[in-house]
Parts: sequence; structure tokens; C-alpha cells
Amino acid sequence: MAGKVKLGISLFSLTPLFVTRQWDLERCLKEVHEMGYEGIEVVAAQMVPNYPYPSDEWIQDFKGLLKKYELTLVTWSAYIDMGIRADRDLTEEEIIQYTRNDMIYAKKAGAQMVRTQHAISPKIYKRMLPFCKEIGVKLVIEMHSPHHPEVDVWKEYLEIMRDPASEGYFGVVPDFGIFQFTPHKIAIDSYLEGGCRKEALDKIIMEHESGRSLEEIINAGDYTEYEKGVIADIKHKFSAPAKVGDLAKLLSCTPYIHGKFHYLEKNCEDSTIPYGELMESIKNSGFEGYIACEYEGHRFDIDPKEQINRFAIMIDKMLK
Amino acid sequence: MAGKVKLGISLFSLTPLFVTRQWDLERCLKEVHEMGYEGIEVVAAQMVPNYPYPSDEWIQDFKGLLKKYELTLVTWSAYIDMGIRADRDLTEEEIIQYTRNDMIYAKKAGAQMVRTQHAISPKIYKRMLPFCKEIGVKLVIEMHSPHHPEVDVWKEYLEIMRDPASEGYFGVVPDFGIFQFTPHKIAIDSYLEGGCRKEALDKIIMEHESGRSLEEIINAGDYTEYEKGVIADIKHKFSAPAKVGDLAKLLSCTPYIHGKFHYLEKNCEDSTIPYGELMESIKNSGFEGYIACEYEGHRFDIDPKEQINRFAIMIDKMLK
Amino acid sequence: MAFELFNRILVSDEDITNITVEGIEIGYEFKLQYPSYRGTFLSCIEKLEIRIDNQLIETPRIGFYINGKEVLINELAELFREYWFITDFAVLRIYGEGLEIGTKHKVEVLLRHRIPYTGYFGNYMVEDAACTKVLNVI
Amino acid sequence: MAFELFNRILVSDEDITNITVEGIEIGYEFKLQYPSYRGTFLSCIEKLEIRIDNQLIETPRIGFYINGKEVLINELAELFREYWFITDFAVLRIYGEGLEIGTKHKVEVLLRHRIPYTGYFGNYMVEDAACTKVLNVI
Ligand SMILES: [Mn+2]
Ligand SMILES: [Mn+2]
Repeated sequence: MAGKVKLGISLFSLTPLFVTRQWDLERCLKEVHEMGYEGIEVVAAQMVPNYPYPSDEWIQDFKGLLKKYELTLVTWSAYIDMGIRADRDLTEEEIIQYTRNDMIYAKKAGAQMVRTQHAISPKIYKRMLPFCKEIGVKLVIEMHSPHHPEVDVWKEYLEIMRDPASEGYFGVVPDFGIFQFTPHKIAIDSYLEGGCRKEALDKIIMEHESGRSLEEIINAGDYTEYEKGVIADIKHKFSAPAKVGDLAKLLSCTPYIHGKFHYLEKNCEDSTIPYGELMESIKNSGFEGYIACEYEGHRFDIDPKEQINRFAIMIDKMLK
Repeated sequence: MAGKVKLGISLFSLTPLFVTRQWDLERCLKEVHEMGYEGIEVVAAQMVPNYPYPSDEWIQDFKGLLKKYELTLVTWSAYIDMGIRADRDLTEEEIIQYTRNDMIYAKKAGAQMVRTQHAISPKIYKRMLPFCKEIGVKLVIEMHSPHHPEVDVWKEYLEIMRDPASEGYFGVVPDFGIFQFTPHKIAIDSYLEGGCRKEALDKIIMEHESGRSLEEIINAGDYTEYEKGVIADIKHKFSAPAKVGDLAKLLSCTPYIHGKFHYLEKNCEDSTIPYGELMESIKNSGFEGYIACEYEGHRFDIDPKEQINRFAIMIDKMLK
Repeated sequence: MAFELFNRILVSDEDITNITVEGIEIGYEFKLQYPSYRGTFLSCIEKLEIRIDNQLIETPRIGFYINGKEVLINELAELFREYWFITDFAVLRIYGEGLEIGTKHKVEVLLRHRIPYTGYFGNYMVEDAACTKVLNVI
Repeated sequence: MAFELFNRILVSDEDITNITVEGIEIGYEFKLQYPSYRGTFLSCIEKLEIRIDNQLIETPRIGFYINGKEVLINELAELFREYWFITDFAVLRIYGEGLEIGTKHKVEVLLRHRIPYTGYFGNYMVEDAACTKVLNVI
């Protein structure tokens, strides 16, 4: 791998194998190691038994496995599960407790950083800084679709992250899903299964990519009601991707990147997210962290192992 | 032990030793066996780990201990914890679930009966009959002070219990505390510690026992405010004991008795509950079940072991 | 469908077994898995409907057993500190008659659940997971 | 006093220990026992106040750890399915500075709790258990 960019993987990528008990945590670690991944992210709510309060024995076992498979625990991925309760959102006190708790276990497990979510709020985020410094763990927020750098709350976050007081402890994790401009294979398959005609869908996507509006597309063809819904869905989801140029602005406070994708073709390319341009931007920025494979096209009929292998090949090629 | 009356004990009697971890469950079983007790009651909410959902391993271990110490599990004591929730009382559905659950684990542990509480309601009690028959476990309700046979809900219960349809499955557990007519040593010590003068208390108790009313007692002496409170407390708690004659009326549907007491003197006698007369009534009735020692005078400075030994001596003497 | 994977894991392929207490049948049970990529708190379950051989089972007959405790369906929405780990099975206990060994039964489960971190611009996503399997009784 | 026994078990005699994460002190902890003869559901706790060296500790700093989970004081009243077994200790974690090893501190706990089966003729009994002990830090 060229330069200081390192190849990581969120074990979330292995969801279909993990939730069906085909691969346990150790098997996941072993396989990603063998594929050349060096750093991992664990989604604690997914793979940590007794979460949110894992046992010390589990932590010790986990650290032993990381050593065995020569893997670095880059990121402990946490949520702001604001909507846990049926009657109300979490309170500030509760969010702090959950976040502190994740940071404690992340530290015990040896993680460099905890990924959290925008719902933490700028106010609470700032309040967590002393604890980050106290225990020496970064607390980073993922910028995930449908968010992008122009969302108001993100302008606030970026200001906080760029404040020298938080340097080394705060940061943003851009999820490349924010750059996705057109439907991926999983969505396309779903539209087709739902009854959209193949030739209609090809036309819709071509017109979407050429910049036509919802009304223009609808008026330019003879579509079924379901197909009109597909058009609306595509325009709703893929009309406002972040601009590639935005990445450069984020990278100064980016310690980690989510290489999100839903499907890579046999040629190891993604036709829905401009990976080539994004990787150029990363190389030019001097970014030194991990870019993590985050495969999310989970279906029974797709082999995640093949997909994450293609990702490693794609990134490797681009970094050369 | 004369006749068919058998000596049992509620392990609740050993509370001070159990909650301070001086005696574990096995030690409790060993000691009561050595004192001649043959049957036990376990208060599940007190001594069963992982209650209300004990593990099958624990059940097996417990049964092994019962065998080792030649003890019969007579009663699994359950509660109707109607006030568990802060916002409302338990619903019918919840009461049924908790009760069914206790009956299941009682059956697994080999208990003959489950003691429940009056709060189950006559309606739900009747609904439990099919399940009692299905799994072969009695469901009995304790009549505990301040209740007595003249309380309305108890008239209903006794009618249900006397219905031939419920024979062998329903019944009442009289707690001898309902016959207590004057304060026991623990209450007296508490009044004295609270500031009541010894000579004042002697006079109050004498006058209470001779049948004087609250006003008569207060007017017949020169009492402090605290002492007036003591008089009110005594009159409130000990003015309406059940009549000894009531016991005979209950015994036809009584499979089990709680020999409640708070303090037995060195001569093994209780001066606050008419044990002699009650035991005569039991002997005359042909009652064949267990009378269980239920010592409740829990303080740090009293040895429960000595108290429950005195109980065994007292009952043994009376049954001869 | 995007959630096809998760729908398919909702009802475990394991057999139905009768619940017995000292040899007496008091119902039957089968296993559920949370239909997602991660675990959740029980309070995120907004609805859980069980149909056996096309019959809706009334909630008082159902015990939802997880983490060493058995709760009622009606309580799920309030259990905001009870975590359902993604590879743990919940045991769905249906009290009443047992089922005949060797027979097959259609088990239909509908689970409506809130995704607690999805309030990006307002409301949380609520998903319906549904799974129907024919299971053996052993 | 009738509840003298139970008052005295509320605060365990065991020492205070600092809470550390990879060698970094993030607070201290000590143990509580439920002040009764039997266990209860956490929802029966109506108030829990902690004073250390006569200072009331604010609730956001406190973690109440039991049955493998840590909850906030403000949540106790709602946890009607979480059982506190009578011989299990709850660990009271106070986040912030640790305490100096070898020092002694006054620990005062007030626990107000509802006795859930006492509604004989109406209201439930509510008891205040209080315990003060001077504990070592080790
Ligand atoms: Mn991501
Ligand atoms: Mn009793």
C-alpha cells in the first residue's frame, strides 16, 4: 500500500456471515487478515456480546485475537440511539452515559477512536472533550448520507473539530455514501423485483444521471405508477450527493474514512460513487489514517467475502 | 412429634444470617435439619438466585441439597407484588404471568404448594385453578395480619376454597400473627429505644390487655407525646386480633400454617400469641399438614438459631 | 428486497419443542432472532404478532424469554435497558396445549421495530420484518 | 428499630476502590446491598441519595451497576423487570476524580423504597433506609 494511507475494514461488512452464525468473530478476524486488511472497526452493538457492558473476560479474549491475527483495533463504532425509548428521546444525561460507556470499553479493548453519530449534538460533543483527553480516546462523528458538509449541524461540528483545543481528540469520519449519485445494484435489483421494467429503469437512470428533474423524467416516458415511485425514490435519494471537492475540506480533521459501497463489479469498480476522484483527493491531502472497507450490499445471494476482496484490490490499485 | 402434624420452617426465619452472608442456603438447610425440622418453605424472592427465573442448574442443585439434608420442600412462597411499578398496579395479565411462573419453578423444585397473597384477587385466583390441576400444584393464600377471617375479600376466598371443585388445589395459610393481641418484645424494645419510659409502657400494655380503649388509656396517665403515639400504635396494631375460635373454621381448607412469632422467652413461650389454645384447636381438628416456624423478630442482637430452636421445643411440647 | 436477509433470520430454522415441567406439557416454544445487522433494546419493538397455523396467538399466552428473563409482549415497549444481542435467540413460549411430536406447523411472525438512530431530519424509521416458516415439532 | 438490621447492610463494609481504565482513574466505587429480607425490582426504589464526606453527589455522575448493566439513578423507577437479589451487591460508581489510596471517607446513603406487596387496605408502605459508614480507599 502506497504512502501512509492504510487499509482497514469495518467488520460490519461481514454482516450476512455473522448474523447467520456462519462466521463468528474470530473467523471474521482471520479472514480479513488473510485478505490483507490491517486495521478493523467493530460495530459494538453488532459484535460485542453483552453490549453495552461487555465482560472483562471478553475484552481480554478479543485483544488476544487481535494480536493473533495482527490486526489493529482502529475504531469502536458507537451509536446515538436517540430513539431507544418509546415515550421520548434520550436525555443529555443518558447520551453522555452511553457515550462515556462506549469510550470506556473502547479504551479497554485498545481502540484508537470511538465513532459516534451526529445526534450527539454539538453541545454534548463539546462536553465530552475533557473525558476524551482524560482517557486518551478520540471521539469522531460519522458524516453519513443523507447528511453532507452543507447541513447546518455539520457546519457547527466542523467548527468545533477545527478548534485547536480539540485537536487530536475530535474529528469527522466521511462515509463515502455521501458521494453516491445514482442507484447501486442492490437498489436496482429491488426496483426490478418490485415490477419496474428493465428498459424503463435503464432510461430513468440515464436521465437521472444526465441531470433531468423528477418532472422532466416522468413527462418524458410512459411509466406505471410503481415506476413513477421508483423515479421519485431515485431523485429523493441521489439528487444531492456531496461534491468530490468537499472531501478536501474535510480531510484536515478526518482521522478515518468509511469506504462505503453496495456492489463492486468484477473489474473492482464502483459505478455509483466516484472512488477514483476521491482517492486522488486523499492521496493529495497527505491523509495518514485508515480507509475502511464498509460493504453494505447485504443480501443472501451475494458473497461478502468476494466484495470485500474486490474493495481491497480497488483501493490498492488507486493508491499505487 | 405427635399425630400427623409435622414441624416445618420457613427459611425466612434465618433472614439475619442469610442476608449478612453468614449462612448460605446449604448452611440453612443443614442447620434446620439438625434441629429436627422436616419440611421447609423457601421465600423464592429471598433465597432463589436469578429469581424470578432460576436456572435449571440451580434447581437441580437445590433438589440435591434437600435430599442430602432429608428435607421436604413443602412450600414455595410467592408474592403478589402488585406495586412493582411506579406508575400503576400490575394488570391481571401480569399477575397471572408472575403466578404461573412461580408455580412452574415451584413444581420443578418439587414443592407441594405455592403460597401466594390476597392481592391475587378472587377473580384471578379462580382463573388459576385449571393450571393448578394441570401441573399438580396447590395454590394457597396466606391470611396475614392485618387481615382476618372477617375481612370481606376473605369471605369470598373461603367460599372459593370450600368449593369442592377446588379441593386439593386451593387453601388458606393462617399466619398466627393474626392472633397477636399485644406488642412483642421487638416492638417493646423499639418503644423503649424511642424514648418511652419503662413504667409508662408497662402500664400501657397492662391497660391495653385489660381491654381499655385508646382514650381511656391516655386519660388514665400522664404521658409524653411520644408515649401517646406508642399507645395509638399499640391500639392500631393489636386491637382486632382474630379469635382463637376462628382457626377451627379455617382448618377444613388449611393445608399449611405459619407459626409466626417475634420472640420466645427462655421457657419457650410466646406471651403475645395464644399458641397453647391454637395448638389445641389444631390437634382437635385432625389437621395433617406442616406447621412452619416463621420467626420474624430480626435484629442484629438476637440469635435466630436460638429462637427457632425454642419454637421447635414449644411445638413439640404442645403436640405431646 | 433490501431487508430480505433480515426477514429470513427472524424465525429460527430450529424445531418447535414442547415446554414441559416435570414431564407435564404446558405449551410449546420456538426461537426468534432480531431481524437486523445489530442488536437492539426491546423498547424498539413496536409490535410483535405471532400466528400459528394462521391463528393469531393472544398476548397473555405468550412469554418472550431473553437474557434469563421472561417478559410479556405488552411490556416490550418499556424495556429500554434490555438488549437483544444479534446472535442471541429469544425464545417465544406459547402457554397452553403442547403440539404433537412429528407434526409440522406454519409459524408466522411480524415484528415492527424502530431504528433508534435514524432520526436524521425528524422521525425514526420504523421497519416491518415478517417471516413465515414451516417448522417441525420434536 | 425494627429495620436496624436492614439499615446496616445497605452500605457494604468492603473498601472503596478507584475505577480505572487501562491504568487511568476515572472515578471510584463501593457496594450497596438492598436493605430488606428479600430482593426487589429496581422500580421499587423511589429515591437514592449519595453523600460522600457530606457532599451530595449529582446523579449524572453516578452509575448504578447491577446484573451486568449500568443504569442511571433517574432510570431506577422505570426498571420494573430488573431484579436486585438480596445477596447481590449493586456497585455504585461515581465518575470523576478518584480518591487517594489509604484515605477514609464518610459514605452516606439514603434509599427510599416501596414494599410492593403491602397494599392491604390501600397504599403501599414506603420505607426509608439510611446508612452511614466510614470506608477505606484501597
Ligand atoms: Mn459508514
Ligand atoms: Mn407468614
